[in-house]
Amino acid sequence: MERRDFLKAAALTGATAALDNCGNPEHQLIRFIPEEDLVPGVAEYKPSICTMCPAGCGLMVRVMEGDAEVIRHGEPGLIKMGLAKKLEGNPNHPISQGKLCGRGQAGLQVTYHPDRLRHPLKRSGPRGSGQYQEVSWDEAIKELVSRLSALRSANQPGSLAFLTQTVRGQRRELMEKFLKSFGAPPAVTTELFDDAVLRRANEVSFGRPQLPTFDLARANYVIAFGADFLGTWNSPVAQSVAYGEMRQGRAGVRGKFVMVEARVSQTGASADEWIPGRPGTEGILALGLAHVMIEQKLRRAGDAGHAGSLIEGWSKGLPDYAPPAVEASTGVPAAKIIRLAREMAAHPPSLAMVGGAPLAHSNGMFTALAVNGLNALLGNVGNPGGIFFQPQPPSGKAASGPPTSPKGSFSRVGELIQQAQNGNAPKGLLLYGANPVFTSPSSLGVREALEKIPYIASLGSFIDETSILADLILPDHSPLESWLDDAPESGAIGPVASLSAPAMRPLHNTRAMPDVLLEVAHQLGGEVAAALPWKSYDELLRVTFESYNKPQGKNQAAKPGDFWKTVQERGGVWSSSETASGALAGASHAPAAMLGPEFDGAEKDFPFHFLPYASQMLLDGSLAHLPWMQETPDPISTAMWSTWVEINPKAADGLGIVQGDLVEIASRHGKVQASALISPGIAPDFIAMPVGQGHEYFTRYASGRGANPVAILAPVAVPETGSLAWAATRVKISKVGKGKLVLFAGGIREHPQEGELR
Amino acid sequence: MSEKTIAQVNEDLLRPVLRTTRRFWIAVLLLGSVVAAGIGAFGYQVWNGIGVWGINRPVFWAFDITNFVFWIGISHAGTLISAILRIADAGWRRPVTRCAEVITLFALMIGGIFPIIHLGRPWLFFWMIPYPSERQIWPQFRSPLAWDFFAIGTYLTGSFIFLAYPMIPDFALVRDKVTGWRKKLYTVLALGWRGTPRQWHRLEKAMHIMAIVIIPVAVSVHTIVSWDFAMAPVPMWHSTIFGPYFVAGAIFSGIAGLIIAMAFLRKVLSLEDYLLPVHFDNLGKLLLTMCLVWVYFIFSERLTVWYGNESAEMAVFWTTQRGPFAPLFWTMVFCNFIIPFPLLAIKRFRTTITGVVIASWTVVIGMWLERYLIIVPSLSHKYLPYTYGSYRPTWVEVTILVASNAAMGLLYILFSKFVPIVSIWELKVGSHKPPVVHHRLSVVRDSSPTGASAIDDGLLTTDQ
Amino acid sequence: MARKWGMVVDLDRCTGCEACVVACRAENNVPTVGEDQAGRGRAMHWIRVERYWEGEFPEARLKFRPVLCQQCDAAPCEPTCPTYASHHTSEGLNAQIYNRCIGTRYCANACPYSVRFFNFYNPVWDKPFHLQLNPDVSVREVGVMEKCTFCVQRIQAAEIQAEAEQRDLKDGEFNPACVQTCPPKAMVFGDLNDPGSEVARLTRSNRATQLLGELGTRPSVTYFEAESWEEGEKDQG
Amino acid sequence: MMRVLYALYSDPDSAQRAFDSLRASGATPGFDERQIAVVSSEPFDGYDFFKQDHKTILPWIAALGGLVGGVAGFWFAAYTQAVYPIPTGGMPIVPFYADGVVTYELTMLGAILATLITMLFTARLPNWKRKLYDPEVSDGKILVGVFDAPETSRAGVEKKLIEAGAGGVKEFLSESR
Repeated sequence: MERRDFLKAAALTGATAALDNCGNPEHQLIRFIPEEDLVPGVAEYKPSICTMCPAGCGLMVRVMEGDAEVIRHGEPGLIKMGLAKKLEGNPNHPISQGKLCGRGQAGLQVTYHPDRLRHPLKRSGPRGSGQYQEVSWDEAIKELVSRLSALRSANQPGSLAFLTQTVRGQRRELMEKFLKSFGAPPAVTTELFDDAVLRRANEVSFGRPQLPTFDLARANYVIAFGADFLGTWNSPVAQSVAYGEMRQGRAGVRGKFVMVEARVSQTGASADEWIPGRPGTEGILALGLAHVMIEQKLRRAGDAGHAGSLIEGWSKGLPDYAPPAVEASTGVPAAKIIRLAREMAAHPPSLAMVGGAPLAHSNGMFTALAVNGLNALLGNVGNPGGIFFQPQPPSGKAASGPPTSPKGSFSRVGELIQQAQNGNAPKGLLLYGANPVFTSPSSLGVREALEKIPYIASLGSFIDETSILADLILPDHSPLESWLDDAPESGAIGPVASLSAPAMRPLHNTRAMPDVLLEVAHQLGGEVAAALPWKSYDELLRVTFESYNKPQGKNQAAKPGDFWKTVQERGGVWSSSETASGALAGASHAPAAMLGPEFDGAEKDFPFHFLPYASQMLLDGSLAHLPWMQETPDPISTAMWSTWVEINPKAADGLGIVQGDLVEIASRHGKVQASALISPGIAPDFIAMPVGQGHEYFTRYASGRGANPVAILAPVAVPETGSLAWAATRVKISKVGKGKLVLFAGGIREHPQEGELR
Repeated sequence: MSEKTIAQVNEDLLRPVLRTTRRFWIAVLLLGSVVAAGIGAFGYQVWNGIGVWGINRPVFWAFDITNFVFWIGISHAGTLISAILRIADAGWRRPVTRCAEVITLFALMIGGIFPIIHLGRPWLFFWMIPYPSERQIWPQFRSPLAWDFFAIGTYLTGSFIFLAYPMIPDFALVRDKVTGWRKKLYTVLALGWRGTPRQWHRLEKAMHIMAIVIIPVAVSVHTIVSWDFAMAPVPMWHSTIFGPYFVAGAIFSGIAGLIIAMAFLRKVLSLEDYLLPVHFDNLGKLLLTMCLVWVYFIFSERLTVWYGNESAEMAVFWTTQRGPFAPLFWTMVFCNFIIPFPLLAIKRFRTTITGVVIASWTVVIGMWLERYLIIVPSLSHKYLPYTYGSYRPTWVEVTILVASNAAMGLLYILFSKFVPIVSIWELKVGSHKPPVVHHRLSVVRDSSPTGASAIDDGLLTTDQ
Repeated sequence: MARKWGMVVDLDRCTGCEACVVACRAENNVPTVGEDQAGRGRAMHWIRVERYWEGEFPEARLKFRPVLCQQCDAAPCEPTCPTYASHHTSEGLNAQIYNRCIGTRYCANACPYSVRFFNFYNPVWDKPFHLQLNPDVSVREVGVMEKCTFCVQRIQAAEIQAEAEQRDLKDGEFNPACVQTCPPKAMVFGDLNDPGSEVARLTRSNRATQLLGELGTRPSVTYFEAESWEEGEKDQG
Repeated sequence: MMRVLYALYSDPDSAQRAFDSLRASGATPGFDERQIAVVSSEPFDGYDFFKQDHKTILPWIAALGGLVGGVAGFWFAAYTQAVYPIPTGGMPIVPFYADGVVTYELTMLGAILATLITMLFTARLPNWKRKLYDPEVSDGKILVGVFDAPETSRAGVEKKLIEAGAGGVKEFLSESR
């Protein structure tokens, strides 16, 4: 076989060499025999799964034939292969419904990224120097195995830590099985904007530790407390599709959308009514609305069902939350509160959402529970136009389902750091796409802590602030090159289990993370090998998905082979049944009295609230390495390739700051610099900055660009979950010089007045 | 004022042609190197792409088209003025016409280059030219750029011929005065001119017709240049006043250019006896008129926009009045009116050559700014405020602008090296007393020693 | 009757998420120019989401409007091109023939919507980004103007397919990349000359408005302005 | 070869005198007015001796040239548009006003070129043959002479030329008139 290939290759080489020698390096390369038969110019569409954010949209990948430079038999050459050309929404998939956001489409650039790691690497220079040398896969895996077995034989399997990006479904399962059988603690998902608080609250309120699915399409009145549900929060594509229906999808009905936040977000921009409230008082406002509804008999407490028990004194009509009191603490006029409550009650089904900043305060749990209570009072839980909890796929109870660590990732990372500082750092660390160095406040000293760990191996595809510390790198396939499965947490009403075969062959000498784990397990032998008996990841997937093959209603179960085939063609299995929501067990648990937020920093020294927010294009910075994302203008600021600081015109005047000035934002824990952007859409006592830029090492496109607001955040946690309270920091701002804004837009007013020319 | 014999005249006016000074070589060297720098800058632009300019979206035109309009404007000095003066048979024109017409020729050449070098792919400029290509695609005759091609082509041809006609007898003169290679050269250039009545009659008739034809052509050329803007739905471009506005501006800057050139020649070629203060005085009066005409036009343009108060146009309007372009705008007003007006209106200043020349310099600068202010503010403030932009030139654009001026000087110097810069025979015509008996005019004047009237008849007397 | 392609954009659905912008870039090989060039105002987005502020805090409101080539009937860009690079197709598109373009940039000046984009330099794709290029769309070289084509390559493909199968095109059978990906379904594309098509139906609606229609450009893109929520009572007290 | 007898005069009036006396003698057998040749370094409009060959149809030819140019111009624009009509989205294929510009410019060009060609042709330019000329002309002298005056009248001619105020009479062999 090898030999035949070689001969053919040789023959072709001669031909090509003779044909074209026009200086173009590609023409000097030998041509390999195509490994797949493709019709040139004809596009093939293959289902896949979007991994750019945790929403888990279903993709259709447009694959066409093209020439790629690859390495075969250790020799570089050209090969005709199927190449992913475009990502589109999978029309059958219940979450994306044929649609896809910009971030999802930029997923294509992950596969073709010039700085993607192309082969296993072993550190050759000092740690953090980024000096690596290429090693073979056998070598690399052998090394990792020896390290792990050393841990095991030293009887410290427990000191193996695993930090990962959000991973669900069978890959998660595999990870956990691996760690469990090895004797290590479960993997820690490190997300800056983790929704642990809301998951915990939903567990408390409804017995479902997961993010809800919102049935916007059938809602007539929507009030969102800080939830950027059209932009970056929860399942944006599914929510946007539903939003479109809410607005114009139903003849004669146009749902109203009210947004409560301190800075006009991309979502807030679409609101009919935009209400700035004091930070961290959203829960109080929600209960204020509930108060009015009960008091004015717009809804009977009874309607709230068991949720009525959520809040003490519910039956007493929430006496503490009378409009004047609520106005006092939230700053929202009592009259407005009354009107909103009436409107909500008058236009069922009405729906309340909470997410983002309101939950990133010391009182986040209170806020979440309060809004849950409001939803319950509105009687929309599990009902059309309300909130649903998407059933999770049956199998793998152990680790599958929503990645609800009992605690938020922040505190878990915190623990690691604690251990490190107490001198008993983990002996080994596995990294998979997690970048805690970038997504944690610098005052936490994550990097310093990680440096104390003697051995770090990364399974990721890129070198970033965290993986630059790795001693060994075993680069993963890109998602489009891998077998994938996913169990979306929310976005659909029925259960969804997505599956995708590789859409294209690997471009580089990489290996899928699950296969690496299986190989390592195999070589480790013993319990680990026993716990992970599969030869390859797709074998595991097949076993799992065949188990879903049950008679659905009247139609019989399919033949195993056929089922496996159809699942791959459709991109997963799902049912459209809405009754799947399951019973809501609610424990009686409530915040006692009105609970306000606490902030880090005294108001007189740090007059501004600091609001970091997920960048529309770069999210928490994990997409900053994609030129398409860097050059797509932010919807609000229209900025590209850079960081900006949003500040209210009046506040700016007071400080003598004008558009484009370089300003310094200082908290008790550090300072960052970026260019000022004067924006009418932010409260005068707020400073907002997008997260995403400010990478130290993250490919040629993101490195050394902009500033990272997370760095200066106060390391305070939401007590109940230990998630980072990233909205609880106070800052001061000062002008330091002339900055540079890279904006796509010129004017900001549609009809500029004489005063505001440009 | 000295009276001169024909021999002296020949001697004076042929000197620059026959004798080459060191100053000449230095000037050619300096200007030449600047022009070379400009060509280098253009090469740099072609090699790297036009991105080396400061242009952007939405300001797709800036220095390039400003220079184009500016130079086409300058070109309106010569031919148009001299044609009008010829038709009016203003005697004082005689020493002036040729150096005026030369300006036209060279300004047109330089101006005409800019639409080519401003292209994204300059090597394909010939696609604008109507020729039967194998693609069988003709230019888009609806496009003002195609109109430009025809207008400038016609004007260039016309002004060259108009300039060349009266050069023939002077070439004959040089032919008789020189020897060696020059003899051969000028024998050819003279086309075998002898000066029989037949030849004189045809020549004068042809020049008369040309003078009549070239005036509407000149007017049409700058009108069409203005239509490059007026045809596009861009705020403050899409205006009917642009035609006359541009023509007036062109003549305005043209006369200024002519005055500067004349002052230059007067000094360098020591033509003090031929280019007299009275010429500058008269041209100064013309400049004054055009100055007022220009003020009238810019005022009515601004007034109609401001009164109409259409939002998109007002955005542009305010950028120039108070916004980012205000400094340039008011500088322009200073250069085009506030400084030159008193200099030209007050006789004491106007009759000093320096006064007129200073006024001319400010006008030339002001008119360049005017073209810039027509193009950039409008483009940077089109209808949708989201697309507002701004513009900064790069060294490449500046170099090319400077080089274009150097090119003008260089061509001018070289021309005056090969051709008598004052039309000698026309000068003589002005000199000889018309026959008493056969005189057609009612007035018969003796040559009075000085003053404007002297220019008419008695600049010099033939020795008898 | 020849087809006439048109689009309706419902601003009440548009959330300004810019999925269309990325989709267009991916479909049409629109290059990224990098920070420096973007800073000089040379970023290319065949479709862009314009955002306009209204009022001041706390009444500050924001509105989005996706703007792409309006494919005007009376297109100012067309007659200005001396080489016919910018011309009108029989199906009502303002086509740009890249290899006829000599880069006068006049069309871009004449376009009131500023939706024409110029290649100030040769586009670069750091290898292996070049593998993501769509083979159905040509890559433009330096000095050439480019613009939204309503994804003419998709139009062609669909028409050829329909012809091969000897059938008429079905309404909504295919869509430009921006329309296809738009999550809130704010855009509708189709044949305006087919009275039964959804786009034709919507264009007849009383919500229909045109962008800068007063300039007489006769655009093929129709906008539905965002609606406001009627039955809101006034705050009492 | 034609033999020319000529003299040089330094002012138009004496040239006029010479011309008149020659013309007077023209009545006597020997030669007629058309054989009298004049060459000068500047035009002397108004003098009789300068009146010869004054008539010309140059203006009419210019007008004709303009007409031809205009028609050609319009045809050029209109035909290229009409022969391969490119869709204009409802605009006219042959736009009258727009084509007017090209028509106008080519009209003018036609007139200019027609004038040039006719001028050169009728003024017999260019022509580098050896023809009646004297370099002194360029110093302001006016040449008056007679082509092929019969030997019989030679003495008379010379006398007349001298009387008119010439320094002397010269002879010149010209290839043609």
